[in-house]
Amino acid sequence: MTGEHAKPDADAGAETGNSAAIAAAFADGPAYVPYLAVGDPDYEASKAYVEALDRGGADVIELGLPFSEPIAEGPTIQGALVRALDAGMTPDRFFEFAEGLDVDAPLVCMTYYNLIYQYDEETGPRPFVERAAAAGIEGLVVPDLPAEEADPLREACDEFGLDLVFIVAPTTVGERLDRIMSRVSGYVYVQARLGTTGARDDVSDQTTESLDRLADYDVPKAVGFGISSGEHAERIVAGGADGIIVGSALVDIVADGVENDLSTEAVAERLESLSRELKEGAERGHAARAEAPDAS
Amino acid sequence: MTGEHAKPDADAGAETGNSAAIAAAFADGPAYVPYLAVGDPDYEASKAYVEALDRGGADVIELGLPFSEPIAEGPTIQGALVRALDAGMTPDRFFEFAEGLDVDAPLVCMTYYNLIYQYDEETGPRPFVERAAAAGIEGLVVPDLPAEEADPLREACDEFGLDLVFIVAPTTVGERLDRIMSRVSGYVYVQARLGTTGARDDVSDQTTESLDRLADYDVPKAVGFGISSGEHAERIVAGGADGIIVGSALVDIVADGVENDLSTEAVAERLESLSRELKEGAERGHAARAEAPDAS
Amino acid sequence: MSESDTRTAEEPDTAVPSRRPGRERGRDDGKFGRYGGQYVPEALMPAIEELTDAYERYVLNNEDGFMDEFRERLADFGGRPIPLQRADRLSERYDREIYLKREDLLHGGAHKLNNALGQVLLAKYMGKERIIAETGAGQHGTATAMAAAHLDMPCEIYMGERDINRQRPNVFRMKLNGSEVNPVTAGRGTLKEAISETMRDWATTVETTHYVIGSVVGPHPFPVMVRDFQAVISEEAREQSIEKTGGLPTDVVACAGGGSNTMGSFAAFVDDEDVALHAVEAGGSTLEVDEEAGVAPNSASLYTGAEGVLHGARTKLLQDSDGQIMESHSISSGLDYAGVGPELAYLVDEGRVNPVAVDDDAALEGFHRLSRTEGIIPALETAHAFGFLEEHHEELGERVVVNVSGRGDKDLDAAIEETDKRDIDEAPDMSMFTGGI
Amino acid sequence: MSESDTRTAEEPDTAVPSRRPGRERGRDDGKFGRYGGQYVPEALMPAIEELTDAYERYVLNNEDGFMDEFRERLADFGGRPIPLQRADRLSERYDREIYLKREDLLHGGAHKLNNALGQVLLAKYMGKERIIAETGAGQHGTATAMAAAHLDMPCEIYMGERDINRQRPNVFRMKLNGSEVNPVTAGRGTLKEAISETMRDWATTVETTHYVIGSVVGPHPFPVMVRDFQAVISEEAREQSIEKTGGLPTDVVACAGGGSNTMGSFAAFVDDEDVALHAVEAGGSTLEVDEEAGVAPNSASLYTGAEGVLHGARTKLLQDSDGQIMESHSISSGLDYAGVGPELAYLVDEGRVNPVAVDDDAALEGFHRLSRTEGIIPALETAHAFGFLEEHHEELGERVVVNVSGRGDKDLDAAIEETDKRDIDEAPDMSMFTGGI
Ligand SMILES: Cc1ncc(COP(=O)(O)O)c(C=O)c1O
Ligand SMILES: Cc1ncc(COP(=O)(O)O)c(C=O)c1O
Repeated sequence: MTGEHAKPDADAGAETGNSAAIAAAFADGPAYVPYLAVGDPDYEASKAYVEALDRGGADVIELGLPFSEPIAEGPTIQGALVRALDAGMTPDRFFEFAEGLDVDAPLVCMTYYNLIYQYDEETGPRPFVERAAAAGIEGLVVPDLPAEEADPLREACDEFGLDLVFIVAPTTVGERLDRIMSRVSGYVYVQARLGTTGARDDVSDQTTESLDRLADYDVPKAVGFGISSGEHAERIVAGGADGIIVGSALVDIVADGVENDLSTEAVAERLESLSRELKEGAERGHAARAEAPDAS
Repeated sequence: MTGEHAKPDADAGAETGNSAAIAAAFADGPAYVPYLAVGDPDYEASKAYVEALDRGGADVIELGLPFSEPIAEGPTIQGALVRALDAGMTPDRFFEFAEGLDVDAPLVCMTYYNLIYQYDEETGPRPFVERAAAAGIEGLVVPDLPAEEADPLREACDEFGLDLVFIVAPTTVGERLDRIMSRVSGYVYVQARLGTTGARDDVSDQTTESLDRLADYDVPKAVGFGISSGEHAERIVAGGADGIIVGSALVDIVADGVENDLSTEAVAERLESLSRELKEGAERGHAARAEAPDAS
Repeated sequence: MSESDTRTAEEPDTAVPSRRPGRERGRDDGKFGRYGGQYVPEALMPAIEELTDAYERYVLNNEDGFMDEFRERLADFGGRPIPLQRADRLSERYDREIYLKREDLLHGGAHKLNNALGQVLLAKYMGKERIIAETGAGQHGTATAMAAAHLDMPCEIYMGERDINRQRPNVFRMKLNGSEVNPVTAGRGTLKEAISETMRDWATTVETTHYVIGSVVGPHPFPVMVRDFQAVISEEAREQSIEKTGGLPTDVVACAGGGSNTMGSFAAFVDDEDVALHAVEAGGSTLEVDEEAGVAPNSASLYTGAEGVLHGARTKLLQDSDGQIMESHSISSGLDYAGVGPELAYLVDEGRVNPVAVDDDAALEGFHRLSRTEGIIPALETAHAFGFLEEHHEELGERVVVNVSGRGDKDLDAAIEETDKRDIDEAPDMSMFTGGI
Repeated sequence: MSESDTRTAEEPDTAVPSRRPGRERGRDDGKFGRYGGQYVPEALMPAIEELTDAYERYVLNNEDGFMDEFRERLADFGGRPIPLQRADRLSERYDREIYLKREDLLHGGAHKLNNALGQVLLAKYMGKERIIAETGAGQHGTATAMAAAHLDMPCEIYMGERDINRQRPNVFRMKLNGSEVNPVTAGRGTLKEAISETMRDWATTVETTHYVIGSVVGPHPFPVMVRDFQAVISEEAREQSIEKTGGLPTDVVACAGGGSNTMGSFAAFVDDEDVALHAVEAGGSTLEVDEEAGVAPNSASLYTGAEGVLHGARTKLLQDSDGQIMESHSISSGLDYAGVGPELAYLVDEGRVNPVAVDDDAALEGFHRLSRTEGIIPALETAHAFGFLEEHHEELGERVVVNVSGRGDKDLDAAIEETDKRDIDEAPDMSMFTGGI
């Protein structure tokens, strides 16, 4: 392994990963990290939607590469992945998609391990990572890959300069937490609550506890699962998060567009506008935290 | 027991039962014994049919009192019994029917033991036999009553002067045959072949063997099961039978009348004519036997 | 011969088996007090005599190791021994120990195979080449078809045409096992007619054919023979009760149609006078009868029937005052028979067996209760025994054995249809099943 | 301490059990060579760790007498031991000894209860208050619902909406046993989606809920735990074979869907190197795949699949070249799964297990053959093993054990539909059943 992964008690602000762009995204102020399933509901519209996120202020964009058995997703994102698959999305098309995007934010690919593992004749994660790097992807999130099984992928990411983001659940403590945090880079995905993805509008106690538990690890903490409004984002960042990850609330807009047969432009506009709201919320939260006397 | 029942080696021609009329029916020449289900297809028509049998030359008439589970009958007679039951035939109506008949031939009631057993509040066969005697019935045939279970009925028959006819199958031999023949009176019903009732047109070897086996018992031997034509009757009597019992072939005519909606008169005429044919056949057979040098 | 003296001295302690007259009853003459006998057409008597002889030789005297082979096949093919299971939740509910004799686990899903396998094997020992049987709901038919396939015997099953249409899965199972299914169109096309029709076939084919009757009914030796084959239920249960609980049960409960599972469940306990025996009949919709139509809307022949002669035996029957057999009715087609085994009629008259009737509603509730609380879906026949338990448990002793005579997979359609008509607490939400599966 | 010296001297002879590494495989780390592992969302890891701990304590170390209670309940509620039956007519047909391990006689009608009962009991020992499970054809769902009713545990079963419509009798059985059945509308509404959905439920409810997975699949410790619960099949069969025949079988044959009856049938024989082990997969209509449509018209993941990660484990899968899981197909819905247990994948790579595929036609013929010649109507899953026997018996040794993993009552409709499409020698005349039962 060549990357310098998150270590407790490392100097705050030190580079925690391979991607300078991702590090930069978290460096100045809170990061807004939106997620969309690529190819939902089709290639062209999806491109417009992702670009709208960028215009709306995305600091990092998570691109979902659809897998047929997305065991970590709630019904909303599941539905998006099925739409994308039905519209013909494949790993190769995904990389083309990434290459063709006109966005500023660094891209992170979120997918399941089997697609990474199977990408080439030569099984193992390396070919996928190589291709991802070539397509301009700067990081990976793999929800079904536990730290224990991640070393081959970690190595490939280090070789090609990608970050490997891990998810930390409210129940992740002790040794397991160390094991994960010794392998994470770029940012850690803090799961706001137990369960799968899906938009909700309260802030969970579990989030605060998770952030407390992670305080000593030198890596940006992005909180996700269920964030749906600017206010919501504000409270989470005020609570100590370095960024917010938003998926289902955005996917809901895409789904609504499909259901009501809205124009690509109309949907893109709504995505951009919710993005702006979320980003501003996060910034308000950050400001509040800076003012608070006990902020670290 | 007061009757003198069939005994091997008793004097030929001695009285074998309680009914003088039945004895007489077999005394001069072969007896033609037709069977019909009483009440088939209804009370009035049935009456006309039975009287037609009488006109056709019946020496004894077997009247079937329908039981709901006629386990010894083939489909033809079963069908007749169901028709009669559906038209409301009961033991009491049966006795009325017998009382109202205008016939010369003595009447034998053929039914199943449960109807005999259940006839009155006081269970046991006596009340039924008493009522039968009052209605002019001179004998009973009970296909599901084996000799071993017959003593109470035998006693009642003796008390009221009825004959009790037993069926002997091709497979009835040795001790069983003795047991039956020590209880039979009137005539013995020689089952022409294995199986249940139903019209067929060949003569079975089993018949000849049965008649041989019975030769030493001093009781008229009436052969039944499957006799359907004059020629058939002739052969059976020529083979040594003292009488022929004909059921299904006659019931077929009734069934045909029902199916084709024929008039009671037309059906009665056919019954009378078949009866005549059967009776004449039997007489030809008898004559042939008298001429044959080895006839007993 | 001085040695034999020594042996004799020891014998009284060990060699004299406790006399069990209840187990012997009827074996010699087919009579149970006033009941039993052989009321069959003369043409069947030789077959009945041949069978009686074979029964004595093979079943009673284990000639040629018949009983050994029977028991071995019951074990290997049938799955015996069958457990006696403590029903934890019912025990709690009724505040006494409830044990279940799990005949539902026997191959085919009911106790019926004990008898069918015994008779088909006997037919083989007798040199018969063909098997016939009647069936109503199809349980005895499927058991016989299985046994016949297992023992490579051609088999024909008589079944009323109406029953064929109501029980198509069982018809299919019999055919899968290679049996012919002969529709009986005579009469009303149900079990009674099928029995009569099978007897007719037998009367023409006695030399080559054995008739496998489906319960402890019919002429001698069927009632004793079927009881002896089914007695394995209570032989096992008695031993298992002693082993598991240190003693005999206070009560044994079994449903009664023809009475084969009933007699099977009672046989080994008949001489244990402290063990109460409860025969649960189908009370149908009501115990009243419609004399006019010749219909009893129940099949409680022990409880309400009168003495009479049916299908070869004197026993208790449902009949009208003329002696015509009534059409019986029950929610469970396997209990839907107008007669009952003659030995049960006798034991009821003697006061040894307690006859009880449980109506359709209570049986259906029992069906749902056992399914939901114990994870065992019983046959609707069996469910009557659980209806009894619910209604009468307070009158029972502290340790009750209930025979689970069969499983309910065959009854799912009927359960849906009947549950739909009622409002049953323990039933699941039925909305998606209305109109059948 | 001089006594201990004496004891030590005797120990080598008696106290060292023969090492059976095959039985231990995977217990410590969930790895079978390259296969196995725990590829699950982080949120599930604590549950998986808790379960691993419980597995070690209760299953491996019999803490609180867990295994004793499990075995007792399997005996009393499930009906174990289950016979190993000599199949006389098949033995003659194939000119070798054919023995049948009769899991079809287990309560519920398939081997599935061994696992379901073990896991529901384990959940109780772990203090869980709720059970969830996925089901495809409904066999695992019904087994779990039965076990949950028996042990008084609230239970919810996830089932694809399409499967619900195809398997209504099983849905009804689950509901009769008091379980909720949750329709899964996501994706294509079949088993794969139901598994994913159950994992999602578990991810939100880990603290109170145990997920009873239905085969030797999923993340560690499921594959070893389910194998250990199902191993009772081969533990019994091995003993019974020695007892009945004086030796081990030459071959053991079992069908493979997820592989739980397969591993259960093989476990005790894995270290007996002379016993050949045959895992029979569903060859469907053809072994070719339609890459374009993402459909494999078979479910032969051992025979044709490639390494990949599905539902928490690395194993052999049916997938397209991108790694998307294919829709699998089989005449038997219980074999219709795109993955297989990781231990089987390992044993196949090692050459210890012989993977074979039997197509729909041969399986259906096997279904009819066993029904007709042995009086046992097998599940369509099981029928694949008999298709293998017909096609490959000449390559087998002199004593073959075939696991009859389940009975076919659940498959009557499918058997009619599929038989209608074909011309099968051993099938009965189907004319009256065309169009279903
Ligand atoms: C499960 C079950 N129990 C009971 C019966 C009633 O028969 P018997 O009284 O002879 O045991 C039947 C008959 O089909 C049955 O299937
Ligand atoms: C009878 C039967 N056999 C086999 C299987 C396949 O499952 P497994 O391979 O896990 O034993 C099933 C699954 O439902 C089944 O019902």
